[in-house]
Amino acid sequence: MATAADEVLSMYRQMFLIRRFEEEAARAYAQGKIGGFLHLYIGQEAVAVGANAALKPEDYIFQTYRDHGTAIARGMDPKAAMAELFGKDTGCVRGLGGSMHFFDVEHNFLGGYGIVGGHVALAAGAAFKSRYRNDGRVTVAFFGEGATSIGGFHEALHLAGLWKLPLVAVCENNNYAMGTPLSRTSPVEDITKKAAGFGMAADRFEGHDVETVRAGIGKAAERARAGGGPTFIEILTYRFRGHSMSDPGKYRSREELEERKKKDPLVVCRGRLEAVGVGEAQLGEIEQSVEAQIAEAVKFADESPPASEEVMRASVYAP
Amino acid sequence: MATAADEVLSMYRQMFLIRRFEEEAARAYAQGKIGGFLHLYIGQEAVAVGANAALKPEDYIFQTYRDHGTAIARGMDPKAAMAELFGKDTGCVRGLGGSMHFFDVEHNFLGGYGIVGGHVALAAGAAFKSRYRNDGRVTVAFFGEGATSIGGFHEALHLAGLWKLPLVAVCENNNYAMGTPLSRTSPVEDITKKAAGFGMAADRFEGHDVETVRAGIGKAAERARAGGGPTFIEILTYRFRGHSMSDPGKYRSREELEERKKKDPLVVCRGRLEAVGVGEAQLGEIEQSVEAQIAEAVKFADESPPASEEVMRASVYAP
Amino acid sequence: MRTIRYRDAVREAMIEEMDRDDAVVLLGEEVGYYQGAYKVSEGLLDRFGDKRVIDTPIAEAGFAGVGIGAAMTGLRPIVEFMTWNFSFVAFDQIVQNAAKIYQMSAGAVKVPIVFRGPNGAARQVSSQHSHAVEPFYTNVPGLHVIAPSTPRDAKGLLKSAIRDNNPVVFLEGETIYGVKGDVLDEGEEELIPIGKGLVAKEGRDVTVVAWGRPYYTVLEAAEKLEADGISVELVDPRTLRPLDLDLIVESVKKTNRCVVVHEHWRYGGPGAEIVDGIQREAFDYLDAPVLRVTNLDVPMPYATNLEELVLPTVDRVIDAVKKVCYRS
Amino acid sequence: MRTIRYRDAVREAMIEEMDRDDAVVLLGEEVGYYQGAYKVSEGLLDRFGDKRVIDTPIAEAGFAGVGIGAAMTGLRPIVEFMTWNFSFVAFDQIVQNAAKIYQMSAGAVKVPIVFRGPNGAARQVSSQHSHAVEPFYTNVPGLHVIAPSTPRDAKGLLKSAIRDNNPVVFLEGETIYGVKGDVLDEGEEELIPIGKGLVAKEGRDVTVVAWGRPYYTVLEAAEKLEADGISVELVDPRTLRPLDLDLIVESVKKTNRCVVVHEHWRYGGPGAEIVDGIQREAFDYLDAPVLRVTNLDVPMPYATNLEELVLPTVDRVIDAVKKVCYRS
Ligand SMILES: Cc1ncc(C[n+]2csc(CCOP(=O)(O)OP(=O)(O)O)c2C)c(N)n1
Ligand SMILES: Cc1ncc(C[n+]2csc(CCOP(=O)(O)OP(=O)(O)O)c2C)c(N)n1
Ligand SMILES: [Mg+2]
Ligand SMILES: [Mg+2]
Repeated sequence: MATAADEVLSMYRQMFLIRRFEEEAARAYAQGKIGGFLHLYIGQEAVAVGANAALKPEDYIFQTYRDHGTAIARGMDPKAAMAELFGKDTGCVRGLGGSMHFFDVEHNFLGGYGIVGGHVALAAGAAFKSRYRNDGRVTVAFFGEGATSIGGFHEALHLAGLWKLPLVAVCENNNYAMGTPLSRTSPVEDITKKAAGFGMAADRFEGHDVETVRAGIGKAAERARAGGGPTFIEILTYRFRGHSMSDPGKYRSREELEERKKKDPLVVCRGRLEAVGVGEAQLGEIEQSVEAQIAEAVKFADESPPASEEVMRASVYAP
Repeated sequence: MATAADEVLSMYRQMFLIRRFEEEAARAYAQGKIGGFLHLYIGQEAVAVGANAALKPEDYIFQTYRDHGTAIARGMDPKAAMAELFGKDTGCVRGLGGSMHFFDVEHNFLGGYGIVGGHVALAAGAAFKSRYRNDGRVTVAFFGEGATSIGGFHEALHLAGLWKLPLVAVCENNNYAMGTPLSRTSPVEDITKKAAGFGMAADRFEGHDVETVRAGIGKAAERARAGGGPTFIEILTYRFRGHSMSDPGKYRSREELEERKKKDPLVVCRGRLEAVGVGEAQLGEIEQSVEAQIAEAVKFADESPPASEEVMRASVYAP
Repeated sequence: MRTIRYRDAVREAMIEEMDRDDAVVLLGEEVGYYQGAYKVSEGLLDRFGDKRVIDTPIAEAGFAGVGIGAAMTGLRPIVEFMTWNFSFVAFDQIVQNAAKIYQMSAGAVKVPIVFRGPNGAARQVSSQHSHAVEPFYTNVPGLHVIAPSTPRDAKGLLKSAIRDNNPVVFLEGETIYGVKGDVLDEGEEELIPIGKGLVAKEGRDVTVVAWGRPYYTVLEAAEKLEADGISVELVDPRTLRPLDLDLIVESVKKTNRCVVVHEHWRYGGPGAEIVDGIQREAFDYLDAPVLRVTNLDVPMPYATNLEELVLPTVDRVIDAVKKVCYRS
Repeated sequence: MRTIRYRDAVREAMIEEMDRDDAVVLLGEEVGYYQGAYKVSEGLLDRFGDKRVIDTPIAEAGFAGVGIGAAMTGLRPIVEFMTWNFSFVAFDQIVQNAAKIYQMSAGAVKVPIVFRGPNGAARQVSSQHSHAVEPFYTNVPGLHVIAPSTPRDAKGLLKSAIRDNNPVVFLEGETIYGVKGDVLDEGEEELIPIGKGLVAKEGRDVTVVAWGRPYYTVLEAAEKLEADGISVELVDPRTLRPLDLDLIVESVKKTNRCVVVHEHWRYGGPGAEIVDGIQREAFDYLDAPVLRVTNLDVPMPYATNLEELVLPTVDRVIDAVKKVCYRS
């Protein structure tokens, strides 16, 4: 049985893997190997990794277009992830979706979605199925704080609250919707205030400590699994990069960014590990193995065949 | 200057006028003179009349398809209202709209709308204009409790709360959305719980006493006019007839209905008037004049020419 | 054979499929305790219980999305829109999610869901409640769009739709719910294939294409035209996407003339798509331009006298048919 | 004359109209402080302040509805959809309210509002972000639908749209925002009438109808075709609703051949509507069936190699033109 330290260590590895994946994706984007929109998860790694650690493999996850981190935390092979960004046939969705639309049924990662708020009801639907089949699964829906203004968010949580669905609704509040801070998009600064209107349990905590996230999501997942209904969770986090690659991020100061970087989830976690005696050597080893994995992923993506027309044509209607 | 009694008396007259209008509409529907959907306001009269009494003529009102009472309280001529139901050219919208779509620009009654929740944002838009023009007007949006589950309601109030618009959002909670009681459509029994998520002031009271309604709406209207932003008001009311003419109302017991009829806003108001010494004679006189008005309205509608094709064709695009 | 109403045919299809597969559930406003706003789901709550027949709040986007998510994870939901007018608040869910997820998952996840309810004008329900929505949904790859005209087709096609592994837009009609027609006897099962049209009435002189309520308008017009010696062949596509263009073209190649009659507004939609296909595939066979009889291009008015002007009428169909036959 | 980019032409139109009428306001996501997701509204916040240039939360149905309500009561809002893909969550507001209220008030209340933003595919933004929405909005009476191809038309038509008393759906294009073109000099005003098309290039042998991004694809194809001795006349409808069918028919009566090129999915829409009109109005003039070159009937894929297959290409245009000319 894994010790507490081992668990944290493996979470650190996942976060580091996501961080490095995103950095390489940014580089590849600059090289023109990746097109379209690319939304990086850098700064928010502890949310995806902590959440995944609190869930079972059979639980369902739905995410927004900012989906690489969650998919990788869930277990998606970085090779399939990078190949998708490169638009290759070996990508997680055969090059049809790209950055915004990762999908991995094997790991119950049920998609990255591009319409703000539009996927929350889908997650409620998966939870509806679980209640109907009594299959003991929990569904987690991730969305940004920017989604809390839209009707899709309201209707999905209204139904989840009414029907007591096994759903954990996680608002990744990174304080910005593209260039707009929460203060200019929401009448309430504490988003959990909306939970009362859904008759839902609520929780709110900072998201830079992967263990805090794991504990918070864990509590909500347990409640859902035990038939206690849905929970609304607001996680205070931050993205270190722009909204997408095309965003210069003029709307925030360098100071603000530097300040928030002091809470870099990787730094925090690494410090925690060193404190409990995990040595530089062991950490370095892990980081080296991640570097190798990333290098391999890029090589794999580079060398993979392009997306296929037959697959495209065969993916419109199911037999 | 009108005494308190005079004011109540004129509100009683309005409520009685609405009641009798609706009863005659029901009869005409049975006679086949009215088609389509017909949603009666019987039982809720105190809401429309009390609200109107608390507002200025220049204030805007938006209502659902259950709109006769509010339009008449606002000052629409019963002749134009009945003619509209009869599909005549003399109707308030020339026979184009029917029961669900009354409209009366002269009295700033900006329409009855058929899509649940869809008109709340329009009301927020009128309030947006008032704030932009600083014209001191208040906008009141009426909607049923059934509308509180839909996204249009959420987005409109989210924006109104964020922008502190001079809006009074009035939920006429008659406990039923067609055949479904609130308990099966909302995770919260106290709908004002949703107001917290909109950063909005809230109020909640019973709607069978026209004076209570006038006072409650008045407070919110003052707040809005003074720049204090929007208010969410839940008014507990009840409809004595079915959802529409085609509804047998099997979903509620005769006992429940009889119980609620004890709070008939007309009976309550009439009792109040008698208590302050308004005599049977005076009340009888008023009721007679209303009967005459209604008879005249029906006659007018009967004798009016049918809706016109030219008007229909000219009402698609504005010059 | 038995004669039943369209409404009952839709109900029978749901009952048979729910009996046969417990993955099938029905979600919608008033479908349960109220027995359906148009009594289509009458008796289903008693038969299947409130775990499978679910009354929803007024939140079309929400419960459509819930249906889609449930379909992604193994159920086969039937989502009823009280009328299709209310699907507009769920438009994003149908177009962006239901129609796309099979592609977004590269074929890994199917979305077997049926969206159904009455389409088009009822009687005097005016502008916001009288939409014929064919043009909006037929444009979208990933969706099937079915618009049965008769009880038999409604039953056989709804059963196929429920078993189909793709999202289906199923268009019924408030004004034809009461129409009676033959269906197979109890116990005899019929699955009508999606994408296959039907020659509803054979004729020699002109092909008329129609579905839904106008189907009956055309039958009435056809009788009168026979009296004038004009023989009408009525082709009912039954499914609008995918469209059985071959069947239509085949008929036109025989009659050399065609009129398309539909309730949706004239700009675009199946009406225009059918004309486009005919002029392309039967160009050398056409003796006259293909004409269309459609709703007038106005929001539906309330008054009966005006509503009758707006909808395709028997007279307008007769005029159009005579015109393509160069008769009058 | 000056040469400016499409995006600047749109901005100039907004600035000029906002200068002239303080009832004009701009609402949308990131239109203010961020200067517009595609920099179309760059500088407007500084110039007009945050009372008239309003950043909205992500609530398209909400702020579209707010715009409509404001238009009903005297303002002339411009509502920007960051892209038209996001208009689907506001579909009900546009179809049920914006398009209907003039009728619902029997002409007493006008709804002068412009909904604008980029339409169609950008580059590799895949299935949910690549919709060409013409088919959805052109079907609806009460709406005007404008899709300018050039900077000059974008400026002149947007100015007309803002002054028009009806709701206007104004379709721009992310991939053509950078296109340069001539517009009148500062101070010289041009209002291009809604509903009038343009012969963008005269030709003898075949009429090609195109707007938006495909307009440029056709120009490129036309050059290559000249080399093969085929002279293309390019007709740009500019406004899709109301459609300038007369201009198209006039051209076809001259060339006797026509190809319609568009980005929206093939089923229905303006593409099919135009074909319907031509076969009806120019039946005796057509030497070949009218053909269409459209997006393939699939959700837009991410990979470039596939996206290029899906969009109308120069080669597919050339093939279609040769086909209607019976050449190859
Ligand atoms: C309905 C809709 N409107 C607008 C957009 C454009 N858009 C994409 S991401 C985004 C900001 C979302 O911010 P948030 O929800 O906080 O998520 P984050 O990007 O911060 O993770 C916007 C406006 C969209 N995708 N969908
Ligand atoms: C979006 C939408 N969905 C469904 C309907 C059908 N419908 C009309 S009224 C109604 C019930 C509304 O109840 P409530 O909001 O409580 O208002 P009330 O009728 O009680 O005044 C429903 C479901 C509709 N008009 N709009
Ligand atoms: Mg955010
Ligand atoms: Mg109610």
